[in-house]
Amino acid sequence: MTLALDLALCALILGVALAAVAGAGVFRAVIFFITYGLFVAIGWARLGAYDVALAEAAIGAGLTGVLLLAAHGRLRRMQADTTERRSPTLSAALAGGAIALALGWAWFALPAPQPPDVAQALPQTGVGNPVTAVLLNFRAWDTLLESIVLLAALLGVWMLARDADWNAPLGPRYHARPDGVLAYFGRFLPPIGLSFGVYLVWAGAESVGGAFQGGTVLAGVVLVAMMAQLLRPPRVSQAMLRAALVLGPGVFLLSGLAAVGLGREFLSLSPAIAKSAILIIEAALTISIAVTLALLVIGPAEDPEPGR
Amino acid sequence: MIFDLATYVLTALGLVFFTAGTVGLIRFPDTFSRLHALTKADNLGLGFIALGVAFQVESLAQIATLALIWALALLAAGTVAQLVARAALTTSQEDE
Amino acid sequence: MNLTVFALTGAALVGLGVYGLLALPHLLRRVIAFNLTGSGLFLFFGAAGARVGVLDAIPQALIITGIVVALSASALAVGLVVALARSSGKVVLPDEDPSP
Amino acid sequence: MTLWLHLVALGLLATLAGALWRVWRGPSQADRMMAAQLVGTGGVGVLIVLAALQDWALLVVALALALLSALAAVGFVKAQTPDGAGDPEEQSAHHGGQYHPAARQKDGAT
Amino acid sequence: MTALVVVVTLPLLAALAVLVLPERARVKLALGSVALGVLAALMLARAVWQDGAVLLTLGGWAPPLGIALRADGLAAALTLMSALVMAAVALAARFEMRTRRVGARAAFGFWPLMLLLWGALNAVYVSRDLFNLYVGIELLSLAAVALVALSGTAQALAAALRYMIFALAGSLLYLAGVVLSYAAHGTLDIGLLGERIPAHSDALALGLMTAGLLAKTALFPFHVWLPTAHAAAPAPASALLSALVPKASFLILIRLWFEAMPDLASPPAILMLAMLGAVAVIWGGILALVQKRLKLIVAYSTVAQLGYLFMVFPLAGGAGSAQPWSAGAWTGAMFHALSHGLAKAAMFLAAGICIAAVGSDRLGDLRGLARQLPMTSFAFALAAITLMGLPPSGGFTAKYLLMTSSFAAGQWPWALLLAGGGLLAAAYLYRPMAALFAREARVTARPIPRVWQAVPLALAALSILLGVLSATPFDLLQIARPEPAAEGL
Repeated sequence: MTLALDLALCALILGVALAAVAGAGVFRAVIFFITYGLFVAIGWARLGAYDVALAEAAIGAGLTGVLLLAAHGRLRRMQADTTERRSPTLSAALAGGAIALALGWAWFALPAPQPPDVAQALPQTGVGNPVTAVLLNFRAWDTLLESIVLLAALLGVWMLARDADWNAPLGPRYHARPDGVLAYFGRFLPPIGLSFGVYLVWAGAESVGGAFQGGTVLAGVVLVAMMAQLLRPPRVSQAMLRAALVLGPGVFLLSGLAAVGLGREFLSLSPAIAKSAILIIEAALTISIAVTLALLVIGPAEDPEPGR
Repeated sequence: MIFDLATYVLTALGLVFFTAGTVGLIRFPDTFSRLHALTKADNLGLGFIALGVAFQVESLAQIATLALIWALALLAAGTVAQLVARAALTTSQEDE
Repeated sequence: MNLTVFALTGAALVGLGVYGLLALPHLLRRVIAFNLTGSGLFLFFGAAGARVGVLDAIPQALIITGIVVALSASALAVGLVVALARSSGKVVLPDEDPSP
Repeated sequence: MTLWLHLVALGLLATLAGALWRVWRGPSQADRMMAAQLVGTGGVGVLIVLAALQDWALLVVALALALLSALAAVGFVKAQTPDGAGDPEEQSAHHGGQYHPAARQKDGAT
Repeated sequence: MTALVVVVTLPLLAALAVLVLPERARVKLALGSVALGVLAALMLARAVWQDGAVLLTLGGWAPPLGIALRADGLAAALTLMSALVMAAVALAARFEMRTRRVGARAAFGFWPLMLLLWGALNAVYVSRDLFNLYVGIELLSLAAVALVALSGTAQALAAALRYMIFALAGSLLYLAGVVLSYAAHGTLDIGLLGERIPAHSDALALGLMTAGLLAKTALFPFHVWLPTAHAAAPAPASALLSALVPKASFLILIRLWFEAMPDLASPPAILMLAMLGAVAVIWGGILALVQKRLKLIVAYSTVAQLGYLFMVFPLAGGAGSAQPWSAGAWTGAMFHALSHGLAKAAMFLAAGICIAAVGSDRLGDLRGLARQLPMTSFAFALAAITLMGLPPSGGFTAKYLLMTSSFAAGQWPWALLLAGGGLLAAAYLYRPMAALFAREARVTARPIPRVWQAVPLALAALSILLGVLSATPFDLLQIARPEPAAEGL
């Protein structure tokens, strides 16, 4: 029975992906990609990777979807030229087929080694969720670099503003009818989203959740609030904004260096304080991730009416 | 035992509503009637599924979460349906 | 058996994504194809990590990191596509080779 | 009970496949988006059922999905308005609550 | 150990600080951090010199659970070279990336992006973990793409997008190999992978990772993105992109083929890599020969020069690794990476000065510029000497080492390639030099501050000095050099 369920799920995943790649029309591809994220999240749930399912649901089905929808809308309004050049379809199909076959073959050829024993070292990490332990303790350097990757992407997106728009607020000038359902939704959702996001960060230490998932939910809240015109889009020059962006990576880096100052290894957390240290780092990271992700989605500074 | 029975009945009902919604989505002739049929059906469907599953929970917090999920889905679906209908009204067109 | 289903789905997704990345001219669709490839790879990784019974925590953490990195890259790529369309009016890459 | 819940999940997935047909078929963007919305709701349903089957922690995933799929739909609505940042209600208010053919223009080209 | 921590964290901290501190502190802070960075790199090199490779297990968790950093001689040398290039670029950017010249947007963005790029480079140089390397090269690629797009023109955006597509495809291929490695061996650590029990999937994993890294290193036939991208960026950014960025992915290739999976370096695979390198040398040279813009000539020369690096595979890899000539070949290739980095950065910074002086980099517009910009033209000439591989430059030492090993190995075609590539470099670099040193002066150049002019000269001089004082870097590169593969015999 579980096999039937998994087969059906995988068939849906593949079908939706095929539709996103092969179907005509960009909008259709975008919508199929959004549903794709949803099915993959269910797939992760089936695999028992609940933290990944959460990340995929929040990012794959949520934020990436908004990002692509907004971009599609902009391209449509620009009436951009999509005249297609002939593409090397056959060689692309061969490359794709070859890599799929190679990976499929590898699956049956892979030995099954014993993975590193996370459970044994878990008591010294200060957290009960092994995924959080890996992210914030065992492989903290990855997570630190990753939070900086987000920042680099945001800087890159900011650099795409026109010079004349540089001092304008970021993203589109969202507006909504003050007594309309959108504004109502925008007022109703943030309290729930905010508490849920904070819950995810706090709960992530012991069960499903974590800074990235919580940060993504909070980014969604920020986006809804902006779209409902409850939150003004910031400008690049705002000091508070920049402080929020660097807070997480900064706290993470400095706490790692503090360990060096105390004569321990870089990024090490002594078991006695690990739990509180991780919560502080995660709280700071969550703020930065939420702000960075929301700003990544709304895009660079733009002046809707240039020349005014 | 009686709880299990409730789960069977309620989830089955939920499934029926979801199916009805999908059939409406496929069969109804125009965007607005599809929209209309859809929002009713999937909200009820999700509600029955959540209610059915609620008879299996281990703690009150889980019931609260289920209720929250349903409330959120209701609110989101209502808002979105209204907005999409408006958007379709003002900009409705064959796409691509 | 169930894991094999997921792993092979992942492999097929990677193939599909690579095809899309190479063959689709519309740049937004290439971004989608990139995301499909990445997530197929992660699915394969997840299935491989689950072979020891419960899912190994290290692949899960790596996949979460990978998802966030893929989102960052997608956001920058989408931004570039929109900026290119704004300044050149095109959503496909111009034929290359700059005038020498 | 386990068997039944599996069947429910399978049934839900089957109805979602039906909704996907509408995403494929369209014809309008609103049709596709609403069908995707149904897929989202159904996905939340599947996760709730899986929560009962596997682990109650999955309810958190269902909640996140419910929260963020609404976001995608709001993003869609925004992108549909003429300046990509408006509110359909506001728009119709501008036009006296009436359907206004002028807003129809230049949307055919995607 | 402290030096290693400073080397990896300082650029990142500086990038964060540049973002929060007010505008007037920005350049000062960047310059200060670069100066500190050179100092830290020197300290690291000294530590490696005195006590051998510096090892750091992050968080106190040894692999396979945690991530290890390790600075061997090669990593220390690359770190130092990068710090020097960064210092030069920062000094030049102080003049070139002013708000008055490039606008507030680019003047703001350049500094944090430069520092992030630097942080990514250092992280990649010393990381021993395949997935951590993935995150590192993603950071590197995103910062590099953003730098390419910095000027905001349609051309720059198209070049950035093309670069981005190659970089993304490369990352995915690399990641696929990483996934297979972990799935087969339960570890991501390069050292532990070196001691693994071989699995059937290893060849596929190595192949995927190599293909991805070749796309990022812009080896022929994946070079098509490089010239437009490097030419579209502002000159200080081009210097970073051309001199340093490809070295990071090349270093990962070295780690894979010499340390993680040396047993898989079969003769056909090695020959394939070397042949691609050889084609790159010839094809890049020919394309550089027909360009009319200075920056494009320099960019195509990068395509050609990167090809030499791959001579390391036939001469020091696989079965050759246990041979007496392998040390020379390996060191020669690494010498080439170092001297090319210094010389190429000098060339791009010189090109930036030319553009600032006459507003164009078409060769026809640069005629006779040597009279007005003698220091810059001389810097270009010195850098050209290194790229041609003439004595006494670092490029000469590199080619000498590679050539003697190819004779010792009896693989004379590579020696022929080295000589031919040198002649080709002389030919394509002759044209800009002939223009610069032409008798008639066509245009009047805007005055350029002497400090700015001195920057590329200093870098070019360093690339020559690398050859004159080659003994110390030679010995540094030998420290903790990958052991010959036992099975290669």
